Amino acid sequence: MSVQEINNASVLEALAAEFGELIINSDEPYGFLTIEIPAEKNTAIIQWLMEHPTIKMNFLTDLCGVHFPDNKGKEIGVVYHLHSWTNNFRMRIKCFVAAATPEVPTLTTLFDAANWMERETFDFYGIQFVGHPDLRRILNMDEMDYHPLLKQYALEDETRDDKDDRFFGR
Amino acid sequence: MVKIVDAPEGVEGHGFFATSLDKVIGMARANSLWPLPFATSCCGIEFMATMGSNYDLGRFGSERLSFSPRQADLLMVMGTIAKKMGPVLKQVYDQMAEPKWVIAVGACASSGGIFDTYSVLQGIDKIIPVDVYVPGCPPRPEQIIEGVMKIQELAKHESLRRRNSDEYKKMLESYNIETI
Amino acid sequence: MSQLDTHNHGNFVSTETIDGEIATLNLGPTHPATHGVFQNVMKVDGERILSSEPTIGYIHRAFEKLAERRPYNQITPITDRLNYCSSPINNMGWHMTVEKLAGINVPKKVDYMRVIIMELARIADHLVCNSVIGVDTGALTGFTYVFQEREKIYEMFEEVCGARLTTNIGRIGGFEREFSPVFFSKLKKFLKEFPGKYQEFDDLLTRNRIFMDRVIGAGPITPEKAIGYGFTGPNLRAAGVDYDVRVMNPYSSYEDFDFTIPIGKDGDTYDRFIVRQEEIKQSLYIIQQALDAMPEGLYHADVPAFYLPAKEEVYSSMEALIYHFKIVMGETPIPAGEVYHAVEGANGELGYYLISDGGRTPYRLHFRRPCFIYYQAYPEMIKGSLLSDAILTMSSMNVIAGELDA
Amino acid sequence: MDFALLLEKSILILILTAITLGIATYLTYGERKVAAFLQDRLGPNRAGKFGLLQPLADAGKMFFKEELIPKSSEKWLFIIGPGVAMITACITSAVIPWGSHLELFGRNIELQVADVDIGILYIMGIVGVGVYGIMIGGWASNNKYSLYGAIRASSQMISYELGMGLALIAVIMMSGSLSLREIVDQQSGWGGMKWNIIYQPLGFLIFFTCALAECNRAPFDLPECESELIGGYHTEYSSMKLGFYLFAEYINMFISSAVIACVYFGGYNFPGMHAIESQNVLAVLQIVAIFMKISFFIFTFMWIRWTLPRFRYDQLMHLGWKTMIPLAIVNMLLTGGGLLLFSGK
Repeated sequence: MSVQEINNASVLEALAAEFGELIINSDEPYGFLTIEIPAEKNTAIIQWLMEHPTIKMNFLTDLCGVHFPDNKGKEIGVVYHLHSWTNNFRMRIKCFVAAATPEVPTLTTLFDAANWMERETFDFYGIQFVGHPDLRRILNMDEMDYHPLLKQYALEDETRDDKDDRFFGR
Repeated sequence: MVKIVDAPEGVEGHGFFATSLDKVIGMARANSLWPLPFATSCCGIEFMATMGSNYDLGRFGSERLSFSPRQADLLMVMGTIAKKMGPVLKQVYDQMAEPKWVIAVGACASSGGIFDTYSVLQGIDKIIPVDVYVPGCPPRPEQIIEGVMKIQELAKHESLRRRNSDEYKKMLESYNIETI
Repeated sequence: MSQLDTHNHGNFVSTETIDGEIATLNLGPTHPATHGVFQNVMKVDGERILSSEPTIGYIHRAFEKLAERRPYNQITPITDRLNYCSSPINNMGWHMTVEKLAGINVPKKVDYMRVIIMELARIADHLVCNSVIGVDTGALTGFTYVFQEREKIYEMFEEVCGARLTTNIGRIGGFEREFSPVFFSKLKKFLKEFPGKYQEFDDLLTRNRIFMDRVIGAGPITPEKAIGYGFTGPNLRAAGVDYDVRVMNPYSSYEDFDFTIPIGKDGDTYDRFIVRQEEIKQSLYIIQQALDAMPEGLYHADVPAFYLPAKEEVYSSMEALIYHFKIVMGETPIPAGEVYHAVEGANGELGYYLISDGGRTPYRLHFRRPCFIYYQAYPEMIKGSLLSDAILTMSSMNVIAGELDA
Repeated sequence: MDFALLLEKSILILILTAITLGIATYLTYGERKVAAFLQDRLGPNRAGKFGLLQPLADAGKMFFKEELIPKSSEKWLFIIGPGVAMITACITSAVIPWGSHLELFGRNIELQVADVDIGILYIMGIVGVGVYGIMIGGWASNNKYSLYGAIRASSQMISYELGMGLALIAVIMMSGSLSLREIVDQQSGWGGMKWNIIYQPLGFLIFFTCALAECNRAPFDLPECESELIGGYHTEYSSMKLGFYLFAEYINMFISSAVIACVYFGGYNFPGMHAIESQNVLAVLQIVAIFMKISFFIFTFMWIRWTLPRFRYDQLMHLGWKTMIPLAIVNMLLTGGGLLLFSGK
């Protein structure tokens, strides 16, 4: 399917025509096209967007994790920001997985840049990127036994003994 | 006005001047502190400004940076030390030759600063002994220079035997630093 | 790791190889050339690098977790410490992100004021990077020349906000006060004198035969690779791709200004150096334009719920007191929603991805840190080059530890 | 053995050693001040007036600094390294003529420790040994960075010694003697202005460049190379052993300047020297003259160091083998041709 003019509606239309039910929902917060897709299809959809003759999402701007503990069955999410330089068109793609099995296919096959971004996301949220060549912690110490950005973990340094927590509700 | 080092106290007479070795060497050390800049973040940039022409740490005889810890007298820890970095810092301290002094430049090195987080060491004095703390986030170059001058005062008045004393060894042992 | 090396791995020849000609060299975290803290474990054959394995995270400070605990106004100081060589850009990027989320429209004057400050910060950042390339080639003198000029930029920042390096400049909705006449006189003096002074540095290095021999061809990257690795900013432009957020997605009225995007050809260290040199000149040009066309008006948006009222009003008016209290306590009415805003940081596209649930703090704030993303190309860029080239490549990529490790 | 001669030479050696050490000490101060001057700074100014006590402070500190000998190092070689560097640096000055002679106590006191016939060869030989100090020290440290420094130092020294020697051969062809005093005396013509630089500008450039490389001075400071190798060969050295290495570098600089002054710039000859009748006054003025020349070259050394970036290792080798040596050979041929044409030797 060819797309004449690139805007939120036309891209969404093209996606819906190609993938149909796989586009779980879509939104345009502040004019920024955002779609949600199933985690296991992310590589396929992003590859299609990348290789599409007119959409050409050639640049992976950002990749990060996000945690919604109350969203049962879809606690952990991965958010991709893509950018098409030829059309100057940005879009956001989200996929959610359950906290018990946080497995998402890797994007390293499409973008070299995804390598460290995925490692960082793994480090922070414990998301297993299936097929990642070298999924290790990147920022934290290798000895660390939890994924610190998950909402249930405290921000503060636990070893500090000079603070009186009583007055701060900590 | 430039402050010039005064002659140490001593016995003066016709054609001779006697003073104790301690004082002379103390003054020599004070005026020849070669820093090892352990610059990790923002304070490191202010340190670069301190080395620059406008502030010129070289006036104090400290412009010769020695990146090899063997040759350094003054470990300047500038910036946040994460827990991952802690062992590295300790080893660098360990490798320095006595006498050695440590400045914790900036809030992060002194106490963890605003980064009261799981990954940041809450002050380098948890792992190595610190002589002078410089507050600020980051401190201005003038403050860094004042920190160095405080170290000069310490160096000037330190006894030659201090580093062999039992108290000193005990202090190092309390940080789990091996003494010879 | 140099200094740390000797205790543990004293033997020069790695045991893994049979012919014993390949050594493992540990560069960092406290090696002088790493300038911040990252470690590179390199396999070297003589001085030629066969492979390298970077380790980062030595000053990981948990910015993103920290941001989830702080009210919006209090996040500005955290952004200072991302790329601390050009803090104002980070500050204003953050302010613009929140303004986008809260739907605040700032007056044109604020845009122009921001442009002046941001371009000054860009100059300051590029000055550090380029002078440090000089230092790493062994020419220390240029560094001291450049830092004298940088001090002048610091003085201007001090005039605006009182701080030198980690500026915490401006507020959500504008600036806390009008630029003072002293600032303008300093800025005008700077615009007049800086090109001449900078020429001294330029003369010292740019066409220096030894310098050119050292940096031409060191650490090259092709445009395709660079885009794949997520390069942005001067490093990408050095590879010949004219991507610039200021032009692609103009923010803060950048569309009003006339400037060219300098690009390189080979993506090597010399191109990166030259692109930065040229960007400094373009920034000066932008500042001049902003200064000449500075619109009349208020220096902040009229949004009492976000913008801290003047102290005199707090003492005399009820509403101001309430707003002051609410803002200081972090009770600003932020709508729920998610927003991505990117600015052209000194190192490339600096993005803020903010998810708000309407609470007093962001639900999630992710920084797109250009250094972090492009530094992963480093092993590939230095593969097969000499040790000296690797060090120059590192300094010319301008990897700032604060931004790298967040 | 003439006792007076022995005494005379001993005193000369003592004075010379003292002066060499003193100069090397104050060269560190000079370097810092020159650097400060070039960089718009003040430089050391707290230790004593104008910071004049700075070198003493450095020395005092170094003497009382802890000696560290890494466990993994080769202990004896580690200790010998700086000693070799220091000794070779100190003994080079023996053949340099500082002036013609003094007439004291009815004796002619030569202002040179030893006027050996092969003065230049002696210098080249000792300089060749000098590299062992660096090599041994770098290897014995058992640190990769030190080893890199040592390897770089040795290959650099070997390459540039060739260029240096070939450049000198042209001078020797002209003078027909290897004795430094002979070479200096031959330059006393034209009222003290018949300096070899007039005949050997190319040779001088080659020699000067090679001297920079031999002293490990920027732009050839690859063995130390702070931004790559931390301290290079002396990374593991602390206290006075490091002091020896740094000292040796400055002494070498002083001696190289002296050799350049002697070989190309007329040594102690100065314009108008023939008009002075009193031999003692002449000798003193000659000493002043040669030291002025030396100071100028030392300043040039420092000037270059604080101006130019350094080479890369392979570029250094290219420069040495592909530029310096061929140029030196061309220079030699030109000199030979010139000698054939003009002096008919």
